[in-house]
This record gives sequence, structure tokens and C-alpha cells, in this order.
Amino acid sequence: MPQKKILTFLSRSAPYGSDHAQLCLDMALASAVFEQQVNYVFLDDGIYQLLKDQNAESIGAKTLGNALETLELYGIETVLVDAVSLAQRGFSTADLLLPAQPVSRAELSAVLRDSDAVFNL
Amino acid sequence: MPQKKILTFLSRSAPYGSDHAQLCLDMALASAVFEQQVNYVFLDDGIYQLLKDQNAESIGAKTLGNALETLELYGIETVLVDAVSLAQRGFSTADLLLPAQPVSRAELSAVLRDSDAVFNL
Amino acid sequence: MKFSVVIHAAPYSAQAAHSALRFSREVLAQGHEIYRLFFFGDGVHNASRLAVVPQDEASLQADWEDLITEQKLDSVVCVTSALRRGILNATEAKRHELDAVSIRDSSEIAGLGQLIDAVTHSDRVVNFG
Amino acid sequence: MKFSVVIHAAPYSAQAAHSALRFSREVLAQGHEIYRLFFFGDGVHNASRLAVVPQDEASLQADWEDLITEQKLDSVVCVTSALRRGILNATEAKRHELDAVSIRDSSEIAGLGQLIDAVTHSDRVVNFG
Amino acid sequence: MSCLHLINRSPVQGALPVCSTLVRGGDGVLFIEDGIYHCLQAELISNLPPDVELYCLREDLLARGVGSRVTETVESINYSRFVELCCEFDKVVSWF
Amino acid sequence: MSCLHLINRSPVQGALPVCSTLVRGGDGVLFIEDGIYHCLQAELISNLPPDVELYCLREDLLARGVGSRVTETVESINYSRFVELCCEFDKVVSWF
Repeated sequence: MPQKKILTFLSRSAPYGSDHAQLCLDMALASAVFEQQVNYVFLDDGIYQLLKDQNAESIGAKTLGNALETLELYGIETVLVDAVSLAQRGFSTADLLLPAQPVSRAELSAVLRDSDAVFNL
Repeated sequence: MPQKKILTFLSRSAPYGSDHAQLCLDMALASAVFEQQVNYVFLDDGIYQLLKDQNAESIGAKTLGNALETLELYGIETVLVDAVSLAQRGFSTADLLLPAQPVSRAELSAVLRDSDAVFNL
Repeated sequence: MKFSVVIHAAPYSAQAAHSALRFSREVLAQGHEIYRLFFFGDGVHNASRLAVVPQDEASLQADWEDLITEQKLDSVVCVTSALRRGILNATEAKRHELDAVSIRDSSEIAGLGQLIDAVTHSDRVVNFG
Repeated sequence: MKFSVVIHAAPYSAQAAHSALRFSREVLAQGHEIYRLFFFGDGVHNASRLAVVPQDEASLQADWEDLITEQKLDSVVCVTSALRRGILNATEAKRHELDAVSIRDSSEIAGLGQLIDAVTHSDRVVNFG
Repeated sequence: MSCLHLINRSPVQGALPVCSTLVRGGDGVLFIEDGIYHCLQAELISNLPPDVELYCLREDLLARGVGSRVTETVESINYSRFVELCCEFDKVVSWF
Repeated sequence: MSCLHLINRSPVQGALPVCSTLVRGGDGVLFIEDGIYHCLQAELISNLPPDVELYCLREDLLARGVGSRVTETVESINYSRFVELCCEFDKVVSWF
């Protein structure tokens, strides 16, 4: 078995409008199941996924906010949110349904540098 | 048979990266075949469709620039290009493969007002 | 009023197809007529009979079929878009020597002329994509 | 070097699938290995056997199949994405009581574990979408 | 003839910058799907002329958890009103 | 570890604004598909650090009729060089 790799997921899409957010989450959860080291980053419109009080029943979809809570359940500890994207959209960490850690672009850049593979959806 | 309608097509996508440009053209040509009055407008990234010297063989596609020449063949006389989109991308009408008429946003707005239906791709 | 609804997006990949279904139901609920549903581009996947969704989710394709059948709607799938995307009826399957039908019975395959006909016969055309 | 290529986009709707094919050919031409092709999301349509293109155009699906067969590549279609999009093999068709097979023989249907396995065994993973 | 403009993409992807230069007094703009994120920040829609009616679809707000965050110049409506608006305006233009 | 960034969307849709804040000296950016339109206007790529190598895919330029319009800071390459670059950089990040 090859060594454990560091996989970083940049989740950059709003929930519901497209299925990118769900697909990105699926990839990350599979990585955790297969015991890779996972960084999950909410970036750009991806930060909309983190807003509280989502309920997608009204649009015939599953509520992504609930599914995101499985990140911790699957042992994914490094959950980051881009501070710039958050501020640009008028939100603060108090608005988020998860205790995602805000990071600067410089910190994110270091995360990318230290990853073995990066997925971007 | 109902009266002839005025249909306006806003072609807003770059060629090749997606099939939106081709789909928009297909709709307009069908409208002409069925004897509707057609306005065809290149807007936003749609102006990239009008650049000369395209040859999509290298990417396994049909050259859209050639297909656009059928607009005239099908009797579509009102072919407009948004002057703002053109200037923003650093092009002038001399760069275009068709004698599309540059129009201002105010003129475009009047075209929309006078249309019975508008398609946007 | 007479509406026609044009669907440009695949189910699940985008929300637009669901919005179109929800909108169409409401149009009919208010007593308006739907002259035609027209599925174009990636929208043709809404007529797939082979798509399978998990048991705890609604099938958008089945919901479309229910609406079309119950309300006797005219539902057309663009032939050019459909063939490229593997959405075939028995006639097209036979013509191309394929042994599978992938479109639901509730929609028919036809050309873009049916879209233009819908535009000329409808008071409102609403696009979802 | 060992590459894996992940394809997120449907053929024709976007150029990305064509870029991925062109890239994969070049990887092999330079003597590198392709550990796995993985088709995800709308990318699963690249494995459709029902898609029909006009006679004067190349079939991207057939081109993928030729490459996979000639070079004996491992080609995997994500099961969750495939079922939702009507891409079925005989096993899945039977399980869901459908009478049609819509996937080409050259690709198999499997879970996301195969993507993670590809990442851990490859020197480079390149995504197209 | 008046026009109801539908915006369904988020602000970073959306067509609102172009759409807002083409709307006219008496037109309406309805934000649906990811388009509703425009309605959380007044500055994103400040380029629209004052005599254009602004709406957003409540189902899409609720799904996204932002029902209480809509800026006051935008009216939140349901699907029933969406259909009524399609009748009140002379045509519907979808910007996707 | 160095990184080759792939940009395949046009400037109005593209991720370059974010990508350009995350690239580091020694990284490369390769523009493909509709991403090549970035390379026609120097100001669109002026935010990238000077020690980042810039490439664009020739096949995609030729298809779009803009082979002679590429700004001089960007090197036009073929698929063969694309694959070589994937080996020279430690990983590839696709921004779509």
C-alpha cells in the first residue's frame, strides 16, 4: 500500500445551483474513508455552503449543510474557510454552521504547496 | 398561421469551450427557416465567435466562424455586435469575419423592448 | 394565457430543471395552458428513462413524466441534442443499429421547428438553464 | 511517470473531454503510463454507447473506447454519477429492472474508492472539466 | 413592451452587469436559484435603475438559509407570484 | 512543491482572480480552452507574480483564430510540452 497522501479539496461553488458542491464533498469523504489526509477548503462561492438554516426540501434537494457535518464524522479535521471570500460576501464566522477555521490567502497558498494532489470544484 | 414574430438571440458565450454558441446559432437558423424575423446579437464573450482565422480542426470541432456565415445565407439581416463588449476585449469591427453592426447598450435595450421573445445563451 | 417552457439544463447537474418543473406545475395550477415543453441541449436528459436515483430521492424524470401524462402536455426533445447525448426512441435506435431505447414514452423527438412553432403559438416563452 | 486523468465534463457540451482525450494520448506517446481514467459527474457521458454523432464528425465516445482498448487502459466510471445520468451496465440495468445497457464495454462502473486508489498510486493526477 | 429578467447565477458568474445596462424603466428583475445571492448585498444591485421592480424567489432563499437577509429593496415572492409576474410583463428574458 | 495551474475558462468566468493570489514563485500557469483569451490582453494577467511561468496551449489559440495576438509574456506551447510541464512541476491544479 502506498503511503498516505495529503489531498486538498477547494470547494468553490454555491450549493444547489449546480451539483459541484455535492461532488466535491463526495470526493473528500471517500478520501477520508480510504485513510488519506484531507484538507477541505471553502473558497469563493463555496462559503455559501456554510450558511446556517439551510433547508433544501422546498427545492426537492438534500440539504447540503447537514451533509457537511459529516466532514467531522469522517475524521476530516482540517476544515478551512477563506477569510477574503467570507468578507467579500458580507459574512463572518458567526454565520457558519461549522467551526471552519478562517485562513488568509498566504496560508492557503502554503496548504496548496504542501499537498500531494488538489481538487477544485 | 400566427403572425410573424420578432425573435432576438443574445449569443453571449465564447466558441468551443462550451456548445452554447452553436446551440444559439441553431435556434436562430431554425427561426429564419420558419420565416420569423430574427435579430442576432453578439454580446459579452459572444464577440469571440466573430474573430477571423478560426480553425477548429485542431481541437476536433467544426469551425464556428464558418457556420456564422450562414446567418446571411438564411436571410438573417440584423446581425449586431455590442460595441462595449468589443472594446472591453480589445477588438474593433476590422477584426470581425462578418459585417456585424456595432450598437450601443441603449440601442440594444430598444431591440429587446421591440422583440416578442428573447433567447440568451 | 398560453405558455411554452424551454429546458436547457440536465437534471441534478443544475437546479434549473427542477425550477422549470415547479414553474410548469404552477402555470397549470393557475389555469393557464402549456402549449409545449421543449427540451434542448443538456435538457434532453430530463426525458431519460434509464436514469436511476437513490430510493430516498425524487426522480425528476419520473416527475416530468407524471406531469406530462396527467396534464396531457405536448413534450418535445430536440433531435440534434438528443442523439448526441444518447437519448433515443425506437425509431432512432433502429436507424442507428442500437438495441436500446433511452427516452420515456411521454416525450417525442423532433426538430427545432417545434420550438419555433411553440414561440409563434405562445403568449409567453420561459427558458430555464 | 504514472498519470491518472479525471474527466468531469460531458462530451460536446464542453471542450474539456476532448482536451482530456488529446492529453491522454500524448501522455502515452511520451512513454508514460496511465494508471487510470476516472469519469466523474457529467464526465460519465463519455462512456455512453448510445450517443450518436453526425457522420461527418468524430465520436468522442468511440475515440475514448479505441484508446482504452488499444492501450489496455483501466477506465472507471463513478457509480453514483453514472446511475443518476442513465449510464448503466448489464448488472446495474438488471438490478434496477431496466432492459437497456448504455455503457461501453471498455469502461467499468465502480465507486469513488477507485479515484482515491488512483491518486495514491499515481505521480500526477490531472483533472479536466 | 416590458420585460421580466430572470437571473439564476451567483454574482461572480452572473450576467447582471450586462443585464443592468439593458433593463428599462417598467421592467422587472427576478432573482432565482443561485441568483438570489445578489439580494444579500445592496451594493450588488445598486446599478439597477430605481424604476425597475426587484423580486427574489422565496423557495430559493429558504433552501439556502438566507430568508431573513434580503436587502429591503427586493420583494420576496413565491412561485404563484412568479407565474403572475410572467403574465404582467410582456415577455420573460432568462440570463444564464 | 511547485504547482502547474490550469485555467480553462474565459476571463469573465474564470478563477484567475483567486488563483493569482495563491500562486507562488516557481509555479506555472497554463491557459487552455477558453482560458487562452486571458493571453490577449496584458492587463488581465498583470496581477500574477513576475517569477511565475506563463504558458498557453497553441491548439486552442489556433482554433480560436488568435495565434498571432498572444501577449509577449506568455509562451505558446503544444500538447507534447503540456505533458512535459506536468512532469516538471510537482502537481497540477485545474481551476474550473
